Amino acid sequence: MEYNLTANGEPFTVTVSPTEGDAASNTAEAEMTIAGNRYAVAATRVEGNHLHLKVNGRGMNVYVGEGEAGRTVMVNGLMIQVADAEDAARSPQGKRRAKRGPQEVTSPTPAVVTSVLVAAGDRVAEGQGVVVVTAMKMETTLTAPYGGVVTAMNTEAGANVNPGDILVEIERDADGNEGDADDDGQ
Amino acid sequence: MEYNLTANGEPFTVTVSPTEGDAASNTAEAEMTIAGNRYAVAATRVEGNHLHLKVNGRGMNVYVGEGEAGRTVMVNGLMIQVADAEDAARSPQGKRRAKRGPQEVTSPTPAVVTSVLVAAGDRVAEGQGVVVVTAMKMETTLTAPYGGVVTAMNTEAGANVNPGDILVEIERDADGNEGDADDDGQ
Amino acid sequence: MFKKILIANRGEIALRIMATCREMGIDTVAVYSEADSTAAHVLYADEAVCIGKPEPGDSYLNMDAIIDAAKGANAEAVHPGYGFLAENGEFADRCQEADLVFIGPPGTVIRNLGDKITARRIMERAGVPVMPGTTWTVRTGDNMDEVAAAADAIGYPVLVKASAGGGGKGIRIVHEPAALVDACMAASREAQTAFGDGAVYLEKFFETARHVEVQVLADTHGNVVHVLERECSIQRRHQKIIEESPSPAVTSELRDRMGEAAVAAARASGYVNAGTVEFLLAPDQSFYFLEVNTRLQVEHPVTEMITGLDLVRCQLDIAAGAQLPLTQKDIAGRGHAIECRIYAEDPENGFFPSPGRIEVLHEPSGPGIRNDCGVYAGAMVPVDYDPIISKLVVHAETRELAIRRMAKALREYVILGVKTPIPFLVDVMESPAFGAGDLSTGFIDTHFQDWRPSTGHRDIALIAWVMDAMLQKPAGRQAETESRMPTPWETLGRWQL
Amino acid sequence: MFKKILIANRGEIALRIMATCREMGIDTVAVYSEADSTAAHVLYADEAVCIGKPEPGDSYLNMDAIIDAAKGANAEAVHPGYGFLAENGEFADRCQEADLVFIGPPGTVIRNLGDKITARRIMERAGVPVMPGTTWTVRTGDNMDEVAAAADAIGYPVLVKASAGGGGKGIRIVHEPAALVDACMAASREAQTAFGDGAVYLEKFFETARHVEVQVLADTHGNVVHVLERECSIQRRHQKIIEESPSPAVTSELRDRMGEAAVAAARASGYVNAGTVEFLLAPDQSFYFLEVNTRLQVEHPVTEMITGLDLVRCQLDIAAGAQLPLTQKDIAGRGHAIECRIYAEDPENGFFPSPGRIEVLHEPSGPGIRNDCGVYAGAMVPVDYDPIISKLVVHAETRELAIRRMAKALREYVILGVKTPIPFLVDVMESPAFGAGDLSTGFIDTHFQDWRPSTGHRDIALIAWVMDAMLQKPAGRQAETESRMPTPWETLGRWQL
Repeated sequence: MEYNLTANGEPFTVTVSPTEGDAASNTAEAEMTIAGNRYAVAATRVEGNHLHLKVNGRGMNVYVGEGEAGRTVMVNGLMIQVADAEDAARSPQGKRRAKRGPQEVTSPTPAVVTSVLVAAGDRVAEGQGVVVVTAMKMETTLTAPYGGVVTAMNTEAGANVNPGDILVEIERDADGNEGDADDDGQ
Repeated sequence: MEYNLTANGEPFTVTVSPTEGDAASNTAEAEMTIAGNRYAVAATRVEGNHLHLKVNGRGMNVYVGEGEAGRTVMVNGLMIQVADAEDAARSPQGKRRAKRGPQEVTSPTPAVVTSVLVAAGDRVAEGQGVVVVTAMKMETTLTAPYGGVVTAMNTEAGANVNPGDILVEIERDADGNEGDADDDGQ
Repeated sequence: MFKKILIANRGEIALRIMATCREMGIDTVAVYSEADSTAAHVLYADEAVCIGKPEPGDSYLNMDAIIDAAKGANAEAVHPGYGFLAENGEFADRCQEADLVFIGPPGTVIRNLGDKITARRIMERAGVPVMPGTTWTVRTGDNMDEVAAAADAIGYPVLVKASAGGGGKGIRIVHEPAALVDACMAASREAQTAFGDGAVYLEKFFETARHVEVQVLADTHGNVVHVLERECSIQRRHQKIIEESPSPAVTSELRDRMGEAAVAAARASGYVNAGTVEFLLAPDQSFYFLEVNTRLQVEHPVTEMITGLDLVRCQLDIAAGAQLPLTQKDIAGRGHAIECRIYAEDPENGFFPSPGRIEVLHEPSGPGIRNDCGVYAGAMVPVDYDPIISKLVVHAETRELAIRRMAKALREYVILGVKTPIPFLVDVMESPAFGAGDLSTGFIDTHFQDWRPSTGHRDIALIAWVMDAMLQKPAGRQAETESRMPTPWETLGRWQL
Repeated sequence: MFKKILIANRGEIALRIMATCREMGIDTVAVYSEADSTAAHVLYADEAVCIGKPEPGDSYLNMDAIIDAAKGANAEAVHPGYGFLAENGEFADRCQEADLVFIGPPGTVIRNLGDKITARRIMERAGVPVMPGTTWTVRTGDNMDEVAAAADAIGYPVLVKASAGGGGKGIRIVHEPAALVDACMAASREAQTAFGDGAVYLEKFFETARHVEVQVLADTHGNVVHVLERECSIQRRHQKIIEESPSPAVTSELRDRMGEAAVAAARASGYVNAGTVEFLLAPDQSFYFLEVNTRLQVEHPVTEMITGLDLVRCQLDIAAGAQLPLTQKDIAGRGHAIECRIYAEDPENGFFPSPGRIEVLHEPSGPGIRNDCGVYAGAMVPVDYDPIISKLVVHAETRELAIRRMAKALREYVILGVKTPIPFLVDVMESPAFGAGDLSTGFIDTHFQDWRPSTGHRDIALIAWVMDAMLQKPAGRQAETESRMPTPWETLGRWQL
């Protein structure tokens, strides 16, 4: 069978041939292929979020928790977002990640707006500060993700804002290149 | 309301007047009386087996796990067996504990019998070795809990035995005092 | 010694202080805001008093509530930890007025050293080298021409710093005259918000300087020693993230000189208790006084690891009036210690805070590993405070071995539910630049400007996702072993009798 | 340095060795019996090989299977840990024959020192003081008159010891002639079972002696140093339970003399790698050679804590042919370290093993606390092996402070599911006798013969029972956050495709 997944936003097809499993001992074995690499996998759920994997004979401990639009897998000091590709496509967070860097003006955490630096009708350059927010005593300037004209300012000083709230709407300049050549997998 | 409990085998009556509780936040408050001492208690279940108690204003962490015929409570480096008094009375372990020291010849852990040192009809003194068992490579001699005459030897060298198996039956001497003056609460 | 003290702080540092108190038989009183009613420091304390709403001004900065809590609990002393009221002279005074021993220097000393200009004057008089900079402050509305002239005299780049500052707040680097006014305004605004005082001043900025600080201990009998240095050059957002001792740049001879300067600084300011004299160390080995942190530092464990001392115990002994039990010659470092600060923050997104609930927590352990942790699995990292989770500290025979130990410990540290800089810190530990000890305050910008997490283990993560889906979720050991009938209480919602 | 080694052991010591390997970039191969397929050491290793049935003879003592596993995995060396094959000369030889480096001394050295009689002769020749005792062995069926005469000559009490012994097995104390024959038979039988060799011998027994041992390190280039002493007097069932360094009985002058004797013992026996020379220290400060443990000791961490060395790293470096990086004058202790062994055992019932599943595990942590742990919550302590759970080790400035730190750490250590000696160890730490440092191998019999757990906190336990019943059992965070549909896999039982 095939799973269409994304890892940190990049799509992968995982072909899985389960070979053995035992619900009582919480173990399963499977053969998998990812991007041409073949893996013989044996897994045991040690407890809750902790799985022990044996991948081509090598043991490792992985922890699988709730993530943005999917799961967060922690392995060997790395934190990797893995999601069903369709779920990931639906999530703005997933989309954002897939494009490396924010494409919208939104606060990364619940925050309070300190000041707004532009108004509707203003022309902004890519990287220009548009809104200043503060959270946990730390002031951060949100910048324009691309050059263009501000079509709407959706917030004001003192407002409480949340991740995903589009604070400033900007109409992209005609030469703006949405699908630039970034390698999405980084 | 009243709970009839045992702590390490000793019986206690706990009078409880619940005052407040909240299932959502997993907190409850109550007033209790134990042996004349009054306690104002606030409790929070932090996770699984871990409760935080505030007893007359003093905070402490207690852990409540499965125990012999009840629960094992770990608090401040102490492990205390707490049980419903009726359950405890039914359990041989509870009975044993209540009398300080074994009253039966049984192995405290799964073990293999190395040798039997007495036979049916033998007279034994209190503390005399009757059966030698080995477990985890450690040899231990089980002794007679009181003086008397061996009426039955229920095991033999090489046998696998379990806790609760009565290995030797001994008829107590007439002057044996089953309910001796021990303070059971030690 | 005190029988009971109040700890006017939260998180890992409150727990760190309580650990030593418990060993010394001192009862601890925690204070907490409504956001922290089940925080780790509340669960660990012998007593706990709620002092107000989540907003720091209503709780952890609320002097009235804290002093009332201490008096109400019959505490004899107050340990302020770091941050919050730790460097607030008024709080120290008010403790004293309320007959509570403040575990730190006297209020006047805190005020003198807390005002950067006054501190600078004290140091100049004591012969401690200071940075070129202004000896007057700027506020919104001041004449900016004068400021510009001063910046020109100092020479760009210059640093704009809050006079009442600390913790990286109210700081701006200015590379060219055109940016000066905006930077002063932003720093002033941030300072006003953070400290209630918008005064800022200018200082020379070294592009590649190191941040090296010296721990001092001073008792009430006039004895002062230094307890070696810590290098804290690696910072993001002007806040330290990796600290170590000894500094790879400090020779034995330089250590003696910096130590003597730190002791002179402490003596000149009438210092008492544990404090830290921060220096900027230039590439030519010249060093300049930056400021005195009049409190226990976040990074004090690296000093504890290499000296074998318990600095909190030293603080308590000094506050109780004891003489220092050691002289300068008794103090020697052994091996090498490194600390990494583990915050709930997103290293891919400018280290922006990532508050939330800790879903999974597995702390690393083993020889030479210490993790001063302020959370537990299931605990919240609230949005209201500095999002520190823990300080991971290692000690080994040499710097090279300590780096390897730290990399291993980081790789075995599991935190899910919030983002952490662990993947970033692993890459720093394993980088040739860090290994070479070639550190500066610009280290991250120089070597990790465009850091992205490694794509290694991506296949393993995909495999983990599939196997996680394939393996049954256990109901949990709790449920498995649970066979008794539910009690009537368990079927109730909220109730009151 | 090796790229990959096999660890021929299990539990906490296998994990301890793997921790250092991981820092050094050495891949680890675990071996495990069928009882240990999800044991902590198996989960932690880079590779793991099942070597047989639970019975030790079929698995952890199965030389063929272990050597096959090592060769099959392309390991270059084998670390035996302690126990099992660690002091088996044949195993060392067979590793060498299979082109595997045995991380320990050569087989001949193990054999010479493992035979108590041979060891005694080596020590006598080297001028190391030895105990009065027999230089010949007794077996079942030997002439007991000769044995009785020897015991009379030595003077009662005498100790009957297995010639091939260790770990407290095959040992009996005999106080009067009438008990001698039975004791010899019992010890011989136990020795036969444990070591496959029933030979026993007699030795003088000191009623109040201390057990003090000296750590040595010897490289393949003829360099030998001692790494200070450990006091291990506190034993139950002739097995150590509390160890510390330095010994409260050892003066600087005595330390030098015992250290020199230990180095002489190592040189005389051609010793290589880490080893421990055990001495009996009499009340008059005279000391007598007991035996050499030709392996890493259980209690090695106390030495690591006070010296800052990683003894496993030293072992690996020596086995790889490196020169010792330090000389005798580089080795100095700092502060005081104590170790408590945490077994699954019942302190109220003669410390009898208490195997089972670990239900709850909260390890203590904090400054100066190290817990070398071999289990996790949910893991089994199988009935088949030595039931050690962990070694809790503390380090502080002085013995008094280390004792307080240990008492606190013990009180914060939560293990449910099996019995442990934690309540007993707390009482020992807080006893005047231990505090006074007045230790001997009879310490427990003298001071804790009729130990019963304190009745303190009984009311708290009753309160906990009631509140536990009153508070709802949470379904667990896992279940709370779980909202997705079960996958088809989760509805299957055992399956095969």
